[in-house]
Amino acid sequence: MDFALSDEQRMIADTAREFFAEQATSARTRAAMAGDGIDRSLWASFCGEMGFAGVFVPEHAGGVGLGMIEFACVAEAAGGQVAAIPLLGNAMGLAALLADGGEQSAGQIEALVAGSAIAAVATSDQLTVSGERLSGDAGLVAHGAIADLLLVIASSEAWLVRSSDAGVIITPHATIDQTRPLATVRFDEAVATPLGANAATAALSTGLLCLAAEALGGAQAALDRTVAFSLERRQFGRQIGSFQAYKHRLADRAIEIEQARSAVYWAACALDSESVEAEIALPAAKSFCADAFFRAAADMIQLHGGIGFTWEHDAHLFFKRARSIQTLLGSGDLHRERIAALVLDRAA
Amino acid sequence: MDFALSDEQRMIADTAREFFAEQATSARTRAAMAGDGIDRSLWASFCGEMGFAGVFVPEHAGGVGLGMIEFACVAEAAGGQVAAIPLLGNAMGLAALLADGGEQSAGQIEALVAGSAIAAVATSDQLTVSGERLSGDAGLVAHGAIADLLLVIASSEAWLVRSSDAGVIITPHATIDQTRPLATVRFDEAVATPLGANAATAALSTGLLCLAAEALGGAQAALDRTVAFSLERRQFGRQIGSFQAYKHRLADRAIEIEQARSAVYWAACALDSESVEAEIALPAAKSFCADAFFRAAADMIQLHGGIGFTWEHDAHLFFKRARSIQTLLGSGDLHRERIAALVLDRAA
Amino acid sequence: MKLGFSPEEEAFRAECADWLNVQMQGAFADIRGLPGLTEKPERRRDWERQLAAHRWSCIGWPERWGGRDASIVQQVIFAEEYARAGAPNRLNHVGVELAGPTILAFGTDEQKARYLPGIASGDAIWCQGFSEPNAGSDLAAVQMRAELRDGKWVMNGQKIWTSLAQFSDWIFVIARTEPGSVGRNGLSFLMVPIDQPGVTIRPIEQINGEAEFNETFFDDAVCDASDILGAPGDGWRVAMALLSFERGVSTLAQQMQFRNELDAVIAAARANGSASDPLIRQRIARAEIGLRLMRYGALRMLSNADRSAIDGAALTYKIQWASWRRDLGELAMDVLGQAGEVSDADGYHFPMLANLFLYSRADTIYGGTNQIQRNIIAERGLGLPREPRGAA
Amino acid sequence: MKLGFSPEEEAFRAECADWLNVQMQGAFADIRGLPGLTEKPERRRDWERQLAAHRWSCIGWPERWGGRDASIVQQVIFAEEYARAGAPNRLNHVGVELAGPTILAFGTDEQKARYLPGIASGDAIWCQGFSEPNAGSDLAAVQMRAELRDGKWVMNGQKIWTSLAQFSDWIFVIARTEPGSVGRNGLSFLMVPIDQPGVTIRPIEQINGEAEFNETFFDDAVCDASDILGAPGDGWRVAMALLSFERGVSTLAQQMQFRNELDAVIAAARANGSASDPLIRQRIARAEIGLRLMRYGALRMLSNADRSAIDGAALTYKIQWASWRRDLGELAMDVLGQAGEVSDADGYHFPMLANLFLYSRADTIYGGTNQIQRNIIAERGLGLPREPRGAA
Repeated sequence: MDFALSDEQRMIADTAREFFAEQATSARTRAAMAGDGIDRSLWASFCGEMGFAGVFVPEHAGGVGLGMIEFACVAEAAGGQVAAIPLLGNAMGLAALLADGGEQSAGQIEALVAGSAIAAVATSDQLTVSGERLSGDAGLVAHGAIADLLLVIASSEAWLVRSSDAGVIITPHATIDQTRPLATVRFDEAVATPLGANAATAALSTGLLCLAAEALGGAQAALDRTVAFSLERRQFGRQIGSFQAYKHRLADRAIEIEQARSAVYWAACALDSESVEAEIALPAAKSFCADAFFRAAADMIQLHGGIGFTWEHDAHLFFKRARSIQTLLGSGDLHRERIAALVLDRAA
Repeated sequence: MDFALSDEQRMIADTAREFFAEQATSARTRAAMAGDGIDRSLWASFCGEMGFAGVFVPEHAGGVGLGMIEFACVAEAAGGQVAAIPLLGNAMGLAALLADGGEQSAGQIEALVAGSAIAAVATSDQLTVSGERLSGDAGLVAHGAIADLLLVIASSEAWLVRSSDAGVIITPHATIDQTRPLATVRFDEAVATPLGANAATAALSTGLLCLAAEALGGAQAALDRTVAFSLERRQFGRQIGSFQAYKHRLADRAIEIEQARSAVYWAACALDSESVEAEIALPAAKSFCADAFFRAAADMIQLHGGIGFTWEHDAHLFFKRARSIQTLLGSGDLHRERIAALVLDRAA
Repeated sequence: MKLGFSPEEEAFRAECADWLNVQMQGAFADIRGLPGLTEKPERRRDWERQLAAHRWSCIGWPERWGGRDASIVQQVIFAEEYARAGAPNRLNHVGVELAGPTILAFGTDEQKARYLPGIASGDAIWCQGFSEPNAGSDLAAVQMRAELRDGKWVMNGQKIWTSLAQFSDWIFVIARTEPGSVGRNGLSFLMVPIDQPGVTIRPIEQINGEAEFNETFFDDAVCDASDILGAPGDGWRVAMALLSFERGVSTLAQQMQFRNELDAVIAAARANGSASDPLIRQRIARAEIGLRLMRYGALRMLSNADRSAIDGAALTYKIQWASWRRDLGELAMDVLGQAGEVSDADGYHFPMLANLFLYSRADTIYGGTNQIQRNIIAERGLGLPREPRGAA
Repeated sequence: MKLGFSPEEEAFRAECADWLNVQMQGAFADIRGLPGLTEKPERRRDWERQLAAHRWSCIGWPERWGGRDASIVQQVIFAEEYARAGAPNRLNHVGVELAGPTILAFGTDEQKARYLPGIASGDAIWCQGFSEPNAGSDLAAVQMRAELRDGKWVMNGQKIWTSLAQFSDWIFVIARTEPGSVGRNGLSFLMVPIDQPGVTIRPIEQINGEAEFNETFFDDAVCDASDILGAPGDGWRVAMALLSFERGVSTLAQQMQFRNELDAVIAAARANGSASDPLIRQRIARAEIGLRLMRYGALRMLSNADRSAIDGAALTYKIQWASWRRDLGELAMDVLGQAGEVSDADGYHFPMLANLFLYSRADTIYGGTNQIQRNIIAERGLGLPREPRGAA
């Protein structure tokens, strides 16, 4: 039992934070937002020099060989800069392929670790399977328009589909969160490779942890920036951070962020130790962190006053990312209902 | 269209407020709490000298001949002092008897207006009717242990039962809100007089308005007393009311109380004008005002600090009354669900 | 206190409705139901001139100045029927509801003659220049300077959040006319023509991709020496009076828009099945209750004969509607789910409910943040001590 | 960072559990699961002496003073097993968890020898005297006076909210020992025997009808000149250090109680059918999440090697649990419905959940109100400016 980051984990977290602070600047993110929602050069460095894409991939499979705590530290840092990268699909795709463990996965794992292929994830219960072909509406897919590989999760089964396949129809949309644009994906007898039995669960668990950690990073950054602003900005002849209503509101955010941090580490530990607690820790972490982020980002706008709702200021990037994290992989209500089912409905 | 109190209505409100402020003192209320939950002398004055029990009873039936606005003003004043009186049962009983309009009602109306009989209300769907006899569990009844007459409402029908009847079994309980103690009422072939078709609806409408108005008065009083305390009490070398967190919290209560006031007047007007709006105004007023009162009373405790949770201070009287208003005649969730059904489920 | 309207009032309602419906189903059908304020400004101007031509542009004003001396109830009725007919939001809201009443209250006869006819006729659109980048909600921190030179006020400085400046002919500003003055003293209320070289307007793009607000720069901008309301140094008092007109009957027209927004949420919930989700049902019920209570709160505020008294309904109105609309935006997105986050428009433009979700974050900020509103409620409504000012 | 325990830790857990279960199913079965702190004080004393006799009374203390030099993880394990076995809340919580560690940190060897053995053995129960009627949460406003006279500190004044004073042998107080001093200066930390004519205790009845707190009056009460921790005038510093011990491993034992309370709510919901209400289900899920996050927050706080650093988990812990428990009380009542509002006890005594609903209103007040906690988090955690003090 030990619930502090190790020195090595702290170092990884610091490195990731510095990397994103330096590279994922507002200007670069905004350029990606105006384009297809990915900062390709950032993603190349992330996968290449930094090797972050393979953080939880075993060394024999070409990765760094660490665990979910370290992955969470990286995702937290990415969230702190609202980085425009396809991290969610990458991590979920890798988790699915690692769980599958088949021979055909090795090459794809390598491509995802290296960043030479981009993965995105569709979850849908509207699909029909016939042979190894999928048809139907796969719903809205984050970074779907730039993906090379589509991980498809339906009814706890997982398939892999190449987006270049003739049976894949992808329609991009203007999306509120431009750092993670959504595209509608439809299949018309698309060729699909089925993955092993645990692939869907592994991908979803990793995805929930990824979103929770990103939300934690985003919430902390929104708070930090608002605190900094409140110490600079004066109104009524005072630093606005000296007003108690302002202080208490930020204190409430800080309380939630501390809880969010406990949630992310708990969920990551539970995955690393393959504990049954994961079945409650993951929905808890995802729903709690997403809401904490949303409130922190909403307060970031509110407490910046007029400048806070302009396009020019970064507050809206956090706010929109927080909203997209709330809906991705299921709403807070849905995840809380899952927890309620575990707590209330199992035999007494 | 006019949405201000008339001079006459204002005068009634002022008179009622002065009456309760003078008579329903903390000492007298606490004496009633230690007994059976009624200040009999207060109730006698309320019905007698003041004539308040008959405020909405037509003159030909021995009342004052005014309407629901005036009744709401009186109930609001009673709530402002957490008066230990059986107002709810009295008003509901009178509304039912007036709606019934039968010959046999006249004497009972007279008794309730005069205060020579006390009414309490049971609502239950656990009763069986056989001939004109009721059997079964009538649930928890406010002021049930001191009632002479029981108005029984089940599945939109209404009956009158004398509590002295051999088939009536009443068990009083220690109750969180000692100003409105609950008793379990059971019937074993109790003789019941059926009332006319509109009696149940009239009684329930009047009951919801009564509770909403009491809650409004209670919330306003809780706020006023907390404001007064915050101007007297000093901490950290300042009036505690000068702390912005304190100010904003009280401002939030003031905002809700203004909405609660609109809700009570809206509901009263809707009843007076027999508008269909009543079907949404009454559940809206009851649920909104009860919650506003609960928060005002909870803040009264919180913002008084240590003294606020002592028995000696009156804050707990407000808090407990607020809680009992939340549950009486159905929870807030229930009333909001009724509104949702009206808004969402009727044909588009 | 009563709900419902008298036969005379119902007759007036029918008159309003008839005229408005003829317009909106005839010559102005092309702008019926037009949302926001930025589309089709020329047609909006035509429409506002048409209102004026039939004496419907400022019915609460005295007849002498183009109004109808309409009672509060009549104004309520007109506002409701205006919204019901689908008539578009008024470009000249600021002129009719804020500048006009303030000029009526503080202007000389000459000033009334100079400004009011243009407002009444729809020829002069007005906008408001109070906020500054370093002042925000704090009017006493205004820095824009004005000095009297050769019979003209010469102005230098910057205003921000001037909505609709790009369509306006006049802007009223608070400027510091006593050099070296601080706080509430030394401010004046000036009325300035916008179409001059000294005034530059720069739109501010918002969170939702639209640009309703502007920065307005004054570089040796001028107005006549007589374009001042009240005496030099009276600016604070005039500005406070003006702000008190903000809670007029137009709030009821605004509520008709809120009603449309809530109805759109309800329709979306019914369409996608979330209407059967008990959690959504509770929130829709709360929204419904909140909107109804706003209506009766506004009616209480308008029925209050003694408008000078501290009126709880009026003090709490801004934060009520702003918070309600912010919550409605969040509810709308939860009803829509992920599908609410996408649009098939070119560029960054979203349908009504998603746009509401984004734009409503501004509602709790402009015109006094929720925090400022709570200060005002606590200090003016509850009598709690004022916030101490720091050293400037 | 890891969940789970090592084999050595599991062995220690088994040792704790075995011993505790033997006690609680044997000689002390009569006080197993006893709630609160006020019932059966004599049997509680017996139990705490039994703990001491087997060196379980203060395992985190040095062996020299009756402890086991137990690691944090061992303390966590013991606290969990203690609660799991149904062992009752400790009368001498304040002595073992607050007074002891503070004496270990600030006491001379003579002082350690004078006070620690009594605490370790269970013979000396301690309580805390910080709050005063006119000081509340503001320790710097303490007015109680103490002066040195003939080798004794002579004290006059009043303390309030002294929990369990009625069962205690010693009270530590903050008193003003420099006449005329103000604020944090001139305060001293004194340790005072309670059984003397100068000390009077009056119970304070609370909202739930019980009386866990007291007023304590000092009228020429005395203690020895040496019954002072730190130097005269050092009281503020000693008190602050003491308060930092409040967030020790005993928080985990407290969480086992919270677990029982939440389980009771879950059981009630299952029993009366409200477990099928989606609104209740969401709130129970939130409560479950909140409790789990409290656990991992406490473990983060305890795992933080550098206890002197500003630690977000520690700073936010009090308001987290107090708010959680207040919300749980409201949830419990909504689960129970009207049936939760009655009791068949004589007098004003309510079952566990209703009592929780009432008593939890105190949780957000004592030990620093939620408002004070937010000040501390904003100022010490976020570095925002301190609240200005008014003129005293």
